[in-house]
Amino acid sequence: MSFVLSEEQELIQETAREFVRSQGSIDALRTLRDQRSEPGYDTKLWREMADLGWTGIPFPEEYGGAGLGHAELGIVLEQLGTRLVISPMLSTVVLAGGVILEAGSPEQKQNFLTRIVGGEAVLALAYQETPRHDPWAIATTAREAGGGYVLTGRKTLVLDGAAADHWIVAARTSGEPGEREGLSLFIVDRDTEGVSIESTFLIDSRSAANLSLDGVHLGTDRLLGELGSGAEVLETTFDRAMVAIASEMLGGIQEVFDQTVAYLKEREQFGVKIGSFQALKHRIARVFCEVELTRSIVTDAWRALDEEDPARSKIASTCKARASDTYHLASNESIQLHGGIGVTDEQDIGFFLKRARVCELLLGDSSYQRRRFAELSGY
Amino acid sequence: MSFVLSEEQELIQETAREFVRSQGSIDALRTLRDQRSEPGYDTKLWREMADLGWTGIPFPEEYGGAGLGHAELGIVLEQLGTRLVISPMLSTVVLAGGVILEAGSPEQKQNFLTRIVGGEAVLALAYQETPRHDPWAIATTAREAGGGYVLTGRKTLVLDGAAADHWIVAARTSGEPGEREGLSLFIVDRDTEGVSIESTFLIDSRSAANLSLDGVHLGTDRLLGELGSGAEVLETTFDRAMVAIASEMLGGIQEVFDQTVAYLKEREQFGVKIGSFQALKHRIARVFCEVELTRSIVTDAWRALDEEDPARSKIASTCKARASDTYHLASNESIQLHGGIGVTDEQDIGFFLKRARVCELLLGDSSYQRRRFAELSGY
Amino acid sequence: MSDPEDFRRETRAWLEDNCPASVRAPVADIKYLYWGGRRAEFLDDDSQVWFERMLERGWTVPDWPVEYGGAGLSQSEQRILQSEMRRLNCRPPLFSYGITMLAPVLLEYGTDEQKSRFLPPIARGEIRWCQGYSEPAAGSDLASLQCRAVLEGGEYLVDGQKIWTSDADISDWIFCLVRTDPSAPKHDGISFLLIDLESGGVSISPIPLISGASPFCQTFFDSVRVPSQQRVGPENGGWSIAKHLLQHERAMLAQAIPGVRPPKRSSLLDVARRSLNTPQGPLPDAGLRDELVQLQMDRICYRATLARNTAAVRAGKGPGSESSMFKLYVSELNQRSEDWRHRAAGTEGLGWDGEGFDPEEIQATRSWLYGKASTILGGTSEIQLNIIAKRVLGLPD
Amino acid sequence: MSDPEDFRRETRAWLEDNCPASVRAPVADIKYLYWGGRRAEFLDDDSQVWFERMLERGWTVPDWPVEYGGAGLSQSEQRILQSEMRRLNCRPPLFSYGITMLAPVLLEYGTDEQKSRFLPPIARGEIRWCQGYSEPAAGSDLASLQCRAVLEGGEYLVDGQKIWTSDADISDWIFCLVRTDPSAPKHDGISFLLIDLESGGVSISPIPLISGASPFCQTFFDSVRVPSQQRVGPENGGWSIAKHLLQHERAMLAQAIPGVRPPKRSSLLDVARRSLNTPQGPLPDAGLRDELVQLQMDRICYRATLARNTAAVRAGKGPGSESSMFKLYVSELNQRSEDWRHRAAGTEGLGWDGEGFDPEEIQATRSWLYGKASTILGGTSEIQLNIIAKRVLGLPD
Repeated sequence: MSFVLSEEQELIQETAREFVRSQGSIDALRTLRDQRSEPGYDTKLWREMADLGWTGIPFPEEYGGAGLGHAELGIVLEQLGTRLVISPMLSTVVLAGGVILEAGSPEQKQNFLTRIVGGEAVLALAYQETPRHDPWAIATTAREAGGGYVLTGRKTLVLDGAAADHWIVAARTSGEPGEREGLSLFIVDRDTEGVSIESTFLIDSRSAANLSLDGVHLGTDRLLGELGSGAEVLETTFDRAMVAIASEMLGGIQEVFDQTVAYLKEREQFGVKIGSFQALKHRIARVFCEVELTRSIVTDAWRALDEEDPARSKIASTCKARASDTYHLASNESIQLHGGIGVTDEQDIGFFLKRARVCELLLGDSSYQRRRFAELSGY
Repeated sequence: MSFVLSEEQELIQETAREFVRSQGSIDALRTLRDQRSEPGYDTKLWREMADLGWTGIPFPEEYGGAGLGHAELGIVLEQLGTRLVISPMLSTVVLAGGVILEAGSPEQKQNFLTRIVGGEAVLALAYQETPRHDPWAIATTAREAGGGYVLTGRKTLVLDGAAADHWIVAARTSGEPGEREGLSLFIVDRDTEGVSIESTFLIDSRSAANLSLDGVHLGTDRLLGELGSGAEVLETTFDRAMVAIASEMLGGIQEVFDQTVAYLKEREQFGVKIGSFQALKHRIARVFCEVELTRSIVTDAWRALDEEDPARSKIASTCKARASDTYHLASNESIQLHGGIGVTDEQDIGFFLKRARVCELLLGDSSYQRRRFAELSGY
Repeated sequence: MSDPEDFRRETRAWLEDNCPASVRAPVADIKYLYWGGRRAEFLDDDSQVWFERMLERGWTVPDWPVEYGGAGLSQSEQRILQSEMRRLNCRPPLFSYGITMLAPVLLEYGTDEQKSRFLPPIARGEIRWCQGYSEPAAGSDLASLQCRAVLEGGEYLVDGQKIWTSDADISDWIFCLVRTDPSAPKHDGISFLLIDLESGGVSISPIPLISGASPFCQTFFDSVRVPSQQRVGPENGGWSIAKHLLQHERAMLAQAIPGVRPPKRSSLLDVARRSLNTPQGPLPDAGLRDELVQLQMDRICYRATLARNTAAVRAGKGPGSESSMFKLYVSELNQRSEDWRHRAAGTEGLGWDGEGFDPEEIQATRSWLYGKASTILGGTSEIQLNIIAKRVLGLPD
Repeated sequence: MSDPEDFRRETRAWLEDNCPASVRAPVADIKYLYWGGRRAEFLDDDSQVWFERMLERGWTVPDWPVEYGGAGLSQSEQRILQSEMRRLNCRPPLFSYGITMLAPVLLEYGTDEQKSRFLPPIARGEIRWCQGYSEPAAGSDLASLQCRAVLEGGEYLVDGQKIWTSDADISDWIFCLVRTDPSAPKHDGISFLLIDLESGGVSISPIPLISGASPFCQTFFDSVRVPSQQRVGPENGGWSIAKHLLQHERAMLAQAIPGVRPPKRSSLLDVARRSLNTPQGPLPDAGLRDELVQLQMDRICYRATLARNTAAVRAGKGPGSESSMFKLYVSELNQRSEDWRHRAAGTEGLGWDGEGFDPEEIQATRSWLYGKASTILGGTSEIQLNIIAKRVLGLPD
């Protein structure tokens, strides 16, 4: 991957584009929102996505995966972003699957990755505890007891957490909230005693959960990776997930931008197309620049991850910050330039605006990313 | 003072406006720059300003002053700002005079304030030591010795420091650089042994100095105010000086803005006045809003100081931050909207741009002011 | 006319005797006031008692002539009544667009017959009115409206569509701008019609916004018959009425409505303190902290501008040009504040409805979304910038 | 044509033997290259030796025909020569607007006589050329230029004024756009003239900028006589030449000039570390820190955009629409960086000249001020935005 797609990548892109187009407009999302049926996504669609091999993109062939890179995953997510397709790709493939791929034992990989690839299991990563992303603020504890662990604590914004068959829970086996050290990861099955689920419905019409862990007993085989090494696993996974989310955002950004340009060419006021007003031209031209910069940094981040560029964490933060800011700008400018119709539910922009806000806050908004970038740069 | 000028204030404003207009364009400033004669300002003009009573505005009648308020001082400074008139008003009346008024003994006040009011002495406040405003970073020490003090250290950006008859030097009588406590103020005469002066010439064509104090012996009568109470005196003075600088800035802002609007109405390209281009209209209308907000907060800051509003420090920081940002915006937009001619020395804008930068950095730029505001607000 | 002090004393005494205690407190939203109309319901019994007592004195519309249901109060009496009501925190007994918007039009442009027919039911709260100005293709360019009214044998036949007709679904009549001469220059072919929403051919559908349900509706007219006596002002003379109304509307949007006080919300700082789990001391997120300062400073500067404007007006020297920026700046500042509040709240603000979220947070989220309309409705920010450039700065077209 | 590998070997050997060691290093500024002209001076003796040796081989303008002073190299030979010169870090022996701008015009539009007369002195560095396009009243709207040239008996009489004529005060001739038909539509009345600056009636004055002295001049023409043989292209056909030249100029502005490398400056972070007295660890000014990150992130995104563009061009799929933003974005980004650097430096950056300031800081200050021109010269940001809106986004006029 070096900015220009290979033939194979173009094929993946084309397949994803066709798939998304065949779903029609984002009315499917409107329906999901208005019906609010469990599990919060279209299981038939998810099945099709697995059949297309998307659930296996980043996983090795020995688990049924395609052994492809972050570029290929990003290409698919970008297309899904253009119509805001809801699926457990992020929760199951990118986050939970990423953690297992990074830290799982051979048995754990065999067991979970194979089922993820096959579209047979939905997994959710339960790490967040504070309203704003702050990964080391984890207070949930895992106390060693009786040849296993006892987990106690509370998790929030567990994406697809109500539908998940398994949760990966980050808990503290030592240290204090705020410390990077002392975190460990555990696999918790759905029906485990002591877990209670509060299903929540988000502004982007997606489902998440709050989990309460009240003295949950786990065997030692439920530990994922080395004891106390959770932070490194999470960091690696978060870098990848930030880029994955940014890829989805890029699709939404381009779509919102294109719709806005089209509207400027179509809408008349004062006897002329509103796109002929110079003040609006200059504003949308500024948005254009931001969209192009976003596309560049997302593509560069795919490269950086796939090449294991030593600067990949800084590039991932840059990518997430830029995508957040551009999605915010593009969706807000879109509403303003659409005028009254822009604030109606009938128009699609509101859905993009809401998704933009969720994506912005996931894994840290641009204020967080800038702080992280400065820390990674040593200043 | 409550936003609308009293008759007396209007008279002061009119006098100042006429005085500044009678100086003609800012060519006087161009001449001062190109000739670079000592003392760095026009002594005849300074004499006239004293004769008009401006050097005495904030000082009590017992020292020959007018006993007026910050509003009256601000009204004069605003007018001086419209033509960037160079004078020691800031160094002598606002900063050094302000410190003496706040902390001086009756004898010190009698001695120095009377001469300031009469236009007979120029004084400079030597407090800054670091490139960016950081008032408690003072490392200059004043050691008690032989019934007096010995000062050692280095000062930078001492406004009118090369021309001054006396310097007020802030030095540390206890504590470490960075601590608010332990600062004391001393009056140092021009020819005192151990002081060396490096005269510097700034981008705004004004003069400042670096001072080296190399074991400067002072008697106890040179202490200004209580030992160790320098920080409070400086803080009070800085609040007032921030508003005074902002008043001058307001004058410059309004002038730059008015010139830009006039140019938009006059300059033709593509067969029409460039002020008819909607993109430029919207930009200048945005600048208009900022100018109006700046005028409001400067006026409100006069009120806050004169009424000793408990929120005056926060208002002063708001005022300085807003004036800095607006001057930056207005002067940069002015250059861009003037096009090529805007970057020539022949146009006046460059002088305003340079003065804007100096004013911005004096006593803390908006980044500093925002931090201070947060601290004053307890968050 | 009675002595002002007598009037004040009597008014005060009457209000103290007659205004039920529960009505002496503001409501949280304008919708909880009593709006009247065919389907009106009172918030509670006290509101009804209060309305009926005030109605009896002509004090639902105290400055209107007695013949139309008012009390014929002079301006100074009206001000005394208002100040006495404020003193006791009395809510207005009746609030409606009929009173605030249509009545001034009727009083200025209506025939005697129209006034006698339409004003008393407004005063008595029997008919609830809504407005019909904008159309899907006529937003910022309102004068390009297309809703047609063709005069045929003493009746107009109205066809077309209106949008942003607030509360149309719970109103009885609508006052409308319609095109009566399509061949004339756009400002010269518009008339002002009063239409009963129960007429055949009218249909109304609410407009859900990105923030959820809203008071806005679309109103469709399909060959609706409207007697020509229901036209206010001359045929094709509706635009001057419209301009009058729009100015009035803008002034109203900037005013607080007596008797309404939105519930106190957490301050921006409180929101950040909660989501950053930092009950006191410096906020650990330097970016959020800096943005919060900027918002607070901007609000200080804006308030100082309002105060400067008020002082200038009081001193007979204003309003100055600064007043042209109020709508633009405050709508954008509020939008920025809402956006910051929502972002700072983090995941707390991500709930749409249902379990797991604090109702105040859900409300803040809706408010963030609803606020996106504030820079559009009542004249977009772009229109405001055009106005500043033209009227204040005098830049050429 | 010789075998490429032979040519490369021979070229390399010759360069190694003939390029003096001191010329194998970049200069700090374009002005230190050898520009030729009547008043030319060499930077040092080695530069002269190098120029004379290269001139002898026709390698001051290697791709020009031999008859005009070149070496007649093919494109591939030219590329080999360039790559071998880069390998040794050889500076170009001669650099001038005659070579980069006028010669392409003469080669395309000039008569044989014009080529024979004007090209060889350029190749030999005898005549230094400057350009004359803009006028005080013709900036963004260049085609509205007013400098008049009236044909009278085989000579043009030129009256008018040019601005931004870089280096006119040290040049010998100027190539100029002049108006030869004031009655025609503005693009159709322009001609392209070559004018000796020693002609009677020419006067030149340098333009001081807000950053101090500058290479820019104003050039005035007061009844200057110019033989009609010095018109390139047809009368009134100058606009197509102008467009050609401007595109060429924009492309050049975006390229690095071989042999020139500005001295290494302190990084933005170094500036902040110094002025905040924080040799390591977190910067204590959270506002500055946040702005620095934003600048660095913006540069990373911009570089990624350049790389994406290059990759697309290489793959035969570009340039994409992203290339339309380069000039706009990089000039603004550099301007923001310079501004930040200057502000972050605090009082260190407040010196104009003289004592008390580090020369690098004085330079940074001048650079900050000079950079204000970057969003104006070569097409203002506003013009770039118009271009994006029209050509890339296809928005209507």
